[in-house]
Amino acid sequence: MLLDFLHMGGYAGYVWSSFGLTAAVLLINLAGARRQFKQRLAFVRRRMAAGDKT
Amino acid sequence: MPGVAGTGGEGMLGKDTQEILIQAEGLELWRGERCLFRDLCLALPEGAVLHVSGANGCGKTSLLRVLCGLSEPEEGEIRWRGQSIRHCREDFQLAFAWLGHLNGFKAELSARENLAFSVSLRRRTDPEVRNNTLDQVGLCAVADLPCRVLSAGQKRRLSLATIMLSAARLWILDEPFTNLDAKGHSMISEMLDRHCAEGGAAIVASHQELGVEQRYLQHLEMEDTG
Amino acid sequence: MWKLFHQFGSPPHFYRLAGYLIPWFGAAALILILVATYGGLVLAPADYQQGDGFRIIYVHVPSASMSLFAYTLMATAAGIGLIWRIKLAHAVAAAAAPIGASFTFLALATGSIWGKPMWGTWWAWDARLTSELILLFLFLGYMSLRAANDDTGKADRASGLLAVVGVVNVPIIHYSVEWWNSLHQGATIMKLGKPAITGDMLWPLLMMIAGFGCYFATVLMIRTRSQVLQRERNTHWLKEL
Amino acid sequence: MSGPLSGFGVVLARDLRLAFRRPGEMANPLLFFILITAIFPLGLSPEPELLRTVAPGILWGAALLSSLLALDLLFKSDYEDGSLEQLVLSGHSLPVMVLAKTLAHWMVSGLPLVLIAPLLASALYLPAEAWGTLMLGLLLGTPTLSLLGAMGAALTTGLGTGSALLSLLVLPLATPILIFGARGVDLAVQGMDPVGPLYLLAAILFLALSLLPLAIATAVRISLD
Repeated sequence: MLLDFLHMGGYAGYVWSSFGLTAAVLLINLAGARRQFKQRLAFVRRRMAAGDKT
Repeated sequence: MPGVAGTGGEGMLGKDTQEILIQAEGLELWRGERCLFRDLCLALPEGAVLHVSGANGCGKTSLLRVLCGLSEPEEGEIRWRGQSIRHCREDFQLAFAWLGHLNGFKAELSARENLAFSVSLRRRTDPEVRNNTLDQVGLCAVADLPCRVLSAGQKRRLSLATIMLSAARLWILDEPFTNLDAKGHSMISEMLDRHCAEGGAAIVASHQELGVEQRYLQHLEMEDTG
Repeated sequence: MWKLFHQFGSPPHFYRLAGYLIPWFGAAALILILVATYGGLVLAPADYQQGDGFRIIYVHVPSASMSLFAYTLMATAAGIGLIWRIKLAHAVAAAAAPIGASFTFLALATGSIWGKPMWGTWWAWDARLTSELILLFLFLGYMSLRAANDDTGKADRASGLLAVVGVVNVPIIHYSVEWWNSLHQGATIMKLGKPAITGDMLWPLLMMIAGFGCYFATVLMIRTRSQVLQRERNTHWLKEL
Repeated sequence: MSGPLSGFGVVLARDLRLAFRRPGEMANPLLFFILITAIFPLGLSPEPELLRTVAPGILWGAALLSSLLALDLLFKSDYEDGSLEQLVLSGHSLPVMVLAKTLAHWMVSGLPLVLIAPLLASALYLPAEAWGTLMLGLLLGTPTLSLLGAMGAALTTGLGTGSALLSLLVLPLATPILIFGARGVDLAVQGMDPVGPLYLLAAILFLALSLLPLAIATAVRISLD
């Protein structure tokens, strides 16, 4: 049963590549956003800790 | 932070009768991560010259660009004769003349054509008025040559001619003395004296002394926060 | 109303609110997308014409609609930022751009993958795909203009203006491409039309769109927070981070 | 000497005088237009039947690219010598003066394209009855291209990124003009009535004339900040 589910009526390659690509893009986007946020937060904290007069 | 300006010589007509031409409160401007100035206030009455001085990179030019509305300050309000410049942009711009680092002339056009164009943007003047102003600044001989062949000093004198003819109440000059010889220097001092005598005002950013009479002069020292 | 608008517009308030909402939206997005995927791949019957190949619709249509939604949101935020000079609005616009661009790329990629079995080629000048391609260029133009400006304030306003002008043009571009495409009549079979959608084919699609929407909100809030930190200068509330 | 249109004439006269002071620079868009149209037959084939079918696309594509070519200089020289600041601070309505500058630029770079189009159309075997539609379409389309390009130029003036970024910003927005223009000529070639696309081109032109000067003025203020 699992096999013909994976087979996707002959369109396996197209359907799974589409869903795989979608999952990849969504995850990359999420990870990139979180990493950028972490970096920016660290930078702000460092600047605050340095307490330079602004 | 640079404090309140407007200290210095008493105005000619006594403080209260003079109308405050340009007033600014709480001006704040940043360049990237650096704060150029904060809570800067100034009030300039008619018949006064505000000499803005300070080290290089302390924000003199930026302050002048903010005052004439070219740059947006982070915080703060600028009022021209009591009205915020955001609401009276047109009459504010017609009432002041701006001289920046760049002279604002097209290299292809001749001095005469350039002067005619810049003045015609502000008021209608007939040719001989323009000609004797060109004579006054010593450009009569080269008036018909394209500006690209003029020396830097001559170009600066051409922009001074535009300022003279602009009939603007407030002059905002950024380093007017650059490239000028001693004669040019004294010409500017006389111009400023005459301008104040007629009830005009000026904000001048410069490293050199303005050579203006003490009673007109006011100082604003910009601290270097670099 | 103005007080709420202003209060919500203040960066510290938004920063804390976003921090609170992000996990909730993230969880909602995850659940919706997983259930919709299950619904689309397993429960929905195969299309009589395109067989199981049509299931790509469950990723293509949501990302296409998200790409358009992202551009509109970006332009609206930029417009608010330009008119009322609210820095938070510019931060939202700056945050929405990369997400919108990736959704547009996704829509293009899944569209051409879907097109392969239908038309035999990876790319056919189908009206919707061409509009999506032009939308991608609008996003890339926005982001490269923003990157070319080093001062954040100028970058916000310059790219904001471009977005506002762009959003006025998007419908014009869309209809001109439709018109261009419909000229040579043979296009009807090639049209990437939605196959007839019935009940149990439809709900997974709607749920997937909702899931993508929640995902979009989550990543938008994360990116906006970092944009806010980049723009924020008065230090008092930054100290408690 | 206020009045909303007072700045218009002065700026237009100055810009035209400036353009005629350097005729060489003026010819660039025209030469570029001829060059591109000459390249395609070399790339394709001299066979009249093929050229006739692709002629509308080539002519309109070449017109689009050559009108963008000269645009990134529109504000650059004024930005670098400081006269842009003087214009912004002159007290006159900036959108009107910016419109004057764009009109001057169009008269120098867009109008010649319209005049020379029939010559190139004949080189591509385009039938004579389509020339009218081609010229009318270009007459309605090139001003919009100049306005869109002027906004792109104003946005990228201070950045020194040259015309690459300008084209990336403007071309996507210019696609409807290319589509309606080329399709109009195509319909004319097939003997059908091309009035539909021409009306649409005119509609886009009036939309651009009314909204874009405001956007260009804002863009100039932003890049001068």
